[in-house]
Amino acid sequence: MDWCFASSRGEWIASAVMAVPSQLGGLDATVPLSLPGPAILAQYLVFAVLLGGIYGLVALGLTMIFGVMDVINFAHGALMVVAMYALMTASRMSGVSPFLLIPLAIALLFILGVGIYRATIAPIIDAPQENQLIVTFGVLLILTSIVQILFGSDPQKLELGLGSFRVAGVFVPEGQLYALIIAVIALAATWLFLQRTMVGRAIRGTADNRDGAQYVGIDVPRVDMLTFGIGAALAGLAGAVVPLFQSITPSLGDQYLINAFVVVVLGGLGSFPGAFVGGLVIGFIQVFGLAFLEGSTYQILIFLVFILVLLVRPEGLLGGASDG
Amino acid sequence: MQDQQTDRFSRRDFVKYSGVTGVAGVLAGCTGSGGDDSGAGDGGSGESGDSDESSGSTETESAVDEVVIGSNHPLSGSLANTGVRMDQAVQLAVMMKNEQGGIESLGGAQLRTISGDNQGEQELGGEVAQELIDEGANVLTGCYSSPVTSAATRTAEQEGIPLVISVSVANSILQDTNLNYAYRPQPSARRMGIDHARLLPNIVRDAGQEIQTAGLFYIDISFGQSIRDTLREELPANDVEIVAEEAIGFGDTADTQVTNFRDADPDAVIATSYRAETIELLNAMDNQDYRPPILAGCSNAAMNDVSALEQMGETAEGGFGTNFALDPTSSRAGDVRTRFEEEFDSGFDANVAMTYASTEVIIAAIEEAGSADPDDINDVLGSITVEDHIAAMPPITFTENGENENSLAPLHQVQDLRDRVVAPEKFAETDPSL
Amino acid sequence: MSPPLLETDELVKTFGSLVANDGISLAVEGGSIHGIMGPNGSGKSTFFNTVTGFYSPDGGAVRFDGHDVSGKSPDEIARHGLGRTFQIPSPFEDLTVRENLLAVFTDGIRSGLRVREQKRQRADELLDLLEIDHIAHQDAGGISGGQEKLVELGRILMLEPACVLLDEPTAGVNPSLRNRLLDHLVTLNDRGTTFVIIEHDMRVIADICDRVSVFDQGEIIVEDDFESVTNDERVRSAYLGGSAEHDASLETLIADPDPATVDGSEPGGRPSLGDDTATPSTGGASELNGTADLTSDSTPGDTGVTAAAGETTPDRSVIGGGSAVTAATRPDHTAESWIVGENLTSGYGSHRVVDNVSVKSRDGVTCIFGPNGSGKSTLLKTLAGVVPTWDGQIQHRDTDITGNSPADNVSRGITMLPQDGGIFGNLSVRENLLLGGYTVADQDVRESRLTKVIESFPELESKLQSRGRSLSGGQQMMLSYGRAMMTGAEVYLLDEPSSGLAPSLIDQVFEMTRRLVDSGAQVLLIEQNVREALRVADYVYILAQGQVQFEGAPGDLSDEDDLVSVYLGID
Amino acid sequence: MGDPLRSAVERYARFRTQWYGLPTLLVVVFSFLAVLPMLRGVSLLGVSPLGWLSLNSIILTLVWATAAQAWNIMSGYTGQFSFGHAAFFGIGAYATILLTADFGLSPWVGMLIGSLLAAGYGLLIGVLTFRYGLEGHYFGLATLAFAELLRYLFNNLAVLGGASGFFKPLPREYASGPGLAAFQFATDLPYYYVILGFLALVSVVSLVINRSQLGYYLFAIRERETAASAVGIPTFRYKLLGISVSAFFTAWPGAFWAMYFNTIRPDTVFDLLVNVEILLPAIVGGVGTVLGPILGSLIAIPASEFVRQSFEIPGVNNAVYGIILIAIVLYSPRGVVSWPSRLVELLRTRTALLSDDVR
Repeated sequence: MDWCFASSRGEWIASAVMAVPSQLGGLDATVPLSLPGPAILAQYLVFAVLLGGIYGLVALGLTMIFGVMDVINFAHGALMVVAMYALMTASRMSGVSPFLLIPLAIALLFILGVGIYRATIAPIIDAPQENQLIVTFGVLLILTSIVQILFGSDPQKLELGLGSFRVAGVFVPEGQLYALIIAVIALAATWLFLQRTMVGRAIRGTADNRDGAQYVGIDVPRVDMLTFGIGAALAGLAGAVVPLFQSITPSLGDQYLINAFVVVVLGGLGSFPGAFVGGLVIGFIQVFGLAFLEGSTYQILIFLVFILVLLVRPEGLLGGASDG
Repeated sequence: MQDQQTDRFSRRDFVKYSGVTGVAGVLAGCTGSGGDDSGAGDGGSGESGDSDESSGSTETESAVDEVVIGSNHPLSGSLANTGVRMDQAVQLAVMMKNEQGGIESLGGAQLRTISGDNQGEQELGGEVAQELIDEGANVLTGCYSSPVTSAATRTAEQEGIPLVISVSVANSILQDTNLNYAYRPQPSARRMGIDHARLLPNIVRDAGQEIQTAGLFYIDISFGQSIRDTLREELPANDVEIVAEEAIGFGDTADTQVTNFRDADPDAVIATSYRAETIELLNAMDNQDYRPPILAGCSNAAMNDVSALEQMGETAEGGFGTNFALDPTSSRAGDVRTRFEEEFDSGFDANVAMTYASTEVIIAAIEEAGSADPDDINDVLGSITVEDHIAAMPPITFTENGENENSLAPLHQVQDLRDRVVAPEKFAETDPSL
Repeated sequence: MSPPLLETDELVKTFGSLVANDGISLAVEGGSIHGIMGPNGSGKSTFFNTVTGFYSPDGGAVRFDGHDVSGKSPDEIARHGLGRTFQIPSPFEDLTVRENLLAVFTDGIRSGLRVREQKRQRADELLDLLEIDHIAHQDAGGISGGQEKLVELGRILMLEPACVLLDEPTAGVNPSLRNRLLDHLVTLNDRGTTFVIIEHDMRVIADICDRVSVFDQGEIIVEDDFESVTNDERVRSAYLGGSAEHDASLETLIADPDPATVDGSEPGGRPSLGDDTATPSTGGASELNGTADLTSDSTPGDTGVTAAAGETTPDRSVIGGGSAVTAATRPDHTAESWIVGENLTSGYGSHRVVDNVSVKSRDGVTCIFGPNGSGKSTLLKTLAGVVPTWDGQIQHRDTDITGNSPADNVSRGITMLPQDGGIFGNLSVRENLLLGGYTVADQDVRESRLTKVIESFPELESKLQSRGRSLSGGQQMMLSYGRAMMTGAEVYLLDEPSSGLAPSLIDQVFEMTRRLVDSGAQVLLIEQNVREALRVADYVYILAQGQVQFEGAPGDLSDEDDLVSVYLGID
Repeated sequence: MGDPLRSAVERYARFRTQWYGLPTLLVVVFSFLAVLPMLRGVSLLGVSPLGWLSLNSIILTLVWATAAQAWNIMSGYTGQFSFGHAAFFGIGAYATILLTADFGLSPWVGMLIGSLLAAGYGLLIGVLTFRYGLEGHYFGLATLAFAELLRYLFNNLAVLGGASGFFKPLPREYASGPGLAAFQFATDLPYYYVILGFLALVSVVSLVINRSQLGYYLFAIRERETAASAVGIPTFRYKLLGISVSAFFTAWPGAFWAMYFNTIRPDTVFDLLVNVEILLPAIVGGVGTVLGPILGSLIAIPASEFVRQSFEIPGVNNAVYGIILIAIVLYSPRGVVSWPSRLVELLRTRTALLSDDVR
């Protein structure tokens, strides 16, 4: 797409929709808008990056399934929740550090993902998209209910005794930092897997050209199954790092899910680096929106940006870089 | 307790699977309500009840042997953790009354609880109320989440069954409506804000400390916003300026909000949120090595809940909270708390205490009415004064619109990771430490 | 003389670097039937799409009935009275045939809820006229391909258009239905409707067209009446393949092996590429070396072929050399057939596309010819397992593989090259090639094959890290060949590998095909470039309407006119 | 044994193809719905088979049936899958209650204005998304974003009630008392018939569109948009019409919701799940059909209710509901309305097999 064209259209929409937040600003009378000091700004920046990284990690599995199979996995958040509670329970029962149990959560979720694929997605992979959406929604209901019944809805916290680092007056919470590091490692590992292994290439090939894939002998249904499994495993990884910095509830997955949708579309369907770019965009909007806008107004901004990107660049910020 | 539950479910299952509407329960309800308007909303119950004569006749004869309280709480869904304990509070109050010999004025009639799960869904508020009424509830209590409570009041009003709200803070449930069958012993959101804005500055200033500025931390839903709105009015009226307002959504962390507080540096941070968000707030404060001179919660159940306090740890120590609470000066209240913790092995927090107190109001009304007839009970509720209850508030008595005239949200302080009432003096169990 | 009804002026349409329409100026007289011919990929359909507003032109203008309609939306243009049909029929499947006609936007913006009586009458008339009234109440999703064409024609006629552009209206239509359809067109034309028709079937053009334009590579190369056009050699070259000498008879093409280049490679055993365990240095590899030899043996003229399109003389010797290899094996038709399809029937949805066809692969190249829509691609896809077999049996080396998945078949050594090449556009060339060896478990085998494929296609070597879609059309075709070779198949099913390629590249395609044969594989090849294909063909099937019309050695098609008549449908 | 069944089914199949087939079925369904509240009390041999259905739950069934019916006009007929109809539902609810509470307008007027506002918002969404050629998942996600946008807008604007939303005003504040004019009733039964009336109206609209010139245009767009524009249908304009009409009627059940329950909030009427609840009956019943949304709702919601009442463990009902949902979508992707025709197929093939055996 011609960029000039896109951006001029974008400006037009931007000017049309920006009328709304400026009115909101008018109501924002209680908190005067003054720029805080550099230390505070740096603090915001750190939080934005940390939050963005985690959002990126949360979106990885979703974008993978979306990109390869063209399925919107509504159960993504619920899969995260399963991993959170699995990790918590395993850690409490065994007394082993939760960091060491993360692979366990990933493996469990991979198996769960493969099971879900075989039971629900495989039979209707060629059906209309809305049917797949409803089916994953059904899975969401089932998983969330089971977790709720087993663990109750009390918020639970993993007692890790993690604190924070202080660097030049800026606090870096350990939990989030580790989560971010794990996220980056996960990104790198998944990226390497997809780039450097035959299976990874097969997955990318299938995402690129499902027809072409079968002509070179790629068993497409098998790749789908694997993709769903890996997508679920990535949800598991994301879920497993959340208890490092946050108290968990069975409904926590829903909160992450909506953000993950936004991130996936912002970054571009199926694009891994895009997921992190999208995550960072949302992280920045959320942190700075909370800092300078009233209430949860920043959410409005997130959805405006989301709609804007959908309209002028539906392939996402990093997706489908065209050569034209 | 366990037996009772099994019994309850098995009877209900029979209802479900056989398809017989209401069976015995309906008849109990019919007789109880004098049969005047119970048929209005439900064409089926009468006929099917008639067809089941054996159970019907026994129930009719023994109607005064038993009074049924319907407990309508979220037993599943995201509010279930509190909802289940609130339901247990109702059961405990009933259990203890029965142990003392039942309703005296009815010749020792036993009380029975039937429970319904509204899942915290507005659609189910009225539905579950109706089911409970159909199953024979003579009086109702519930429902925690305000839209659910609101839906339940409608059904209660239609069916002419009194509803004594256990916990539900939204002002408008009673204040914007014209209900004849709904009562709320607990302070409304507005009442809590007013009490908090008055009691907190007073106690701080009495101790010779300053409180000129405050930052509000609230969950950005109805509950948080309505307390925020009251505090916006009432804090300045008590010479406290609001210098920061920070919202939090479900499932968010509170890092940015705490940075904002650090930046604004208020004398007090007042949190109005659920347990998870309050834990996030204190966690973020720990992470940023920040603790406001005064930390307070307004209508914040986390500040009254032992397990939550333990999760929050030292940062919570010394924090203040305004919420309905157990009367620390009453030894009976202490007994109830101990009994509850033994019986159900879970925390007796403010919501649970308030539910217990509401059930006490119901029991007192039944006792005073000497009748299981909902209208009789309702008449009594309109004029009752309940002095003997476990909540830290003066005698409960209702105004025209069903609000408790003397509702009070006392101020308590976290000391040794337990919540202790420190104001007003009448209920104070200990002195504040500042 | 009245101005033309439809006129394009230097119309240009590009897709990225591909110029699909390069300044097309065409005038269609009102009341005429104008034919458009041209090989696949010559820009005919793009022209239709640009004229009717589905693509916005990158230059030039379209005038219709005195108005400039360039840049208008398709529905506006349709309402102006310029209708069109699609090459692939697109009925509204969930509507009945009659409802398909009623869904046409006839009443302008005023059209409300009620379907007007006039409109119903017109629909019924058209159903009658086109003789599809008996299926009026069937869902359009369940009718035959020919009926779909009629429905689509009827649908557009509902608009009472002044001019209709028909995109291959008779492709895939059985002869009796086709004749009826043509009769209808003539009748309608007599009543005043102007038609522009894209058609491969020369008989259609001959029978009904007043004027014919021939497209090649996005340009009009000839425009005249049918007689003159068919006698124009440029048309023959464009149509049957550009590299053949004008006066070379088929006999010379087929039976003129040049023994000089026969280098002794003997196809027959399973080729080394298909043998996962074979090490590159063993005897099996010599066949591949044979390929390499052939490349190295080739005279400087060889590069000339690649570079200079249409230069006929140097080109022939090489192609001749290629066919010589296969020609040496030609008499031996008793050799084993590795893949055998017996009485195959298959299709899509309720459409029967392949109807009781039996084919076999043979040593060398087995060509499948046939007009568009005759079921060639579907037949190959059925053999490959991509399209499920409804009836009949497929065997590979005496093993029943009916119902196998495409992946199973690739593992067995049966590889298909889809028409578009099927490459992975977002993956690098190297990755494309590596994925070709996906079914090869041993990494060493895969790597050594990769080396050989790159040797065979030196042009790809510098592009190994580029994305597949950044390659030129010819390079993409090389890539898909290379990728197919990576599977190490012994049977290759090639679906029009030359389609959409510039003539200069078509030679390469045949060279690549020949290399596959040289490596010992059996090849089933679908081709539009009949002349070219016949040079490499060892056996020929001709398909029409989903059935085999002819099968035999290419020598049996000794006369070009015979071939043309069967292939192009001139009686 | 198969024969009488088969001939009955065949007769039904023939009946369905007649022009009066669908209207007749609709009349049957609505007659059933009209007496449903009474049927709940009918007992056979001491057992009342529908006794477990509460009035409240069948009211909700019809609320979602109406919303699904309206959703279907756009997503089912023009094929543009919306995942954000909660926006229109919420606008209907808010306009009705806000105009009544703050301006003393009749709720009916409020509902009408709300419907127009919803249609306007639908038009805005349509103009933006269709102009930019969004389709499939992208269109669905865009509509979701437009709905979520409203949720947070209402949540953050005090003039729109903030997170606390609005309380239904008392009937005497704007009317003479409860009754049809006030859109408020003392008991539930009148509410039932009001929402039944809404459903009937929207169904008639849907049926009329389904059978009309307009319907053909919409279906043509759904089936193949390029071909539709090739036969002159201004697809952009008709997609806009589809979304506006659909939005207009989706506001009705929203308005009803507001007047039936006491209170509305952003997180009750704009909730993510509302989007699902709106489209679910149509998917269960059969997308793009007039009967589908009604039948789907009549199955999905009472099933959920039955499950809720039948299980002892709180919360299990959601899991079971999820299983039912998956089962229906997996085994009947064209919805419940396709069951009779599938039965026909089944019987035909069975008979064919049988006769083969005989031979």
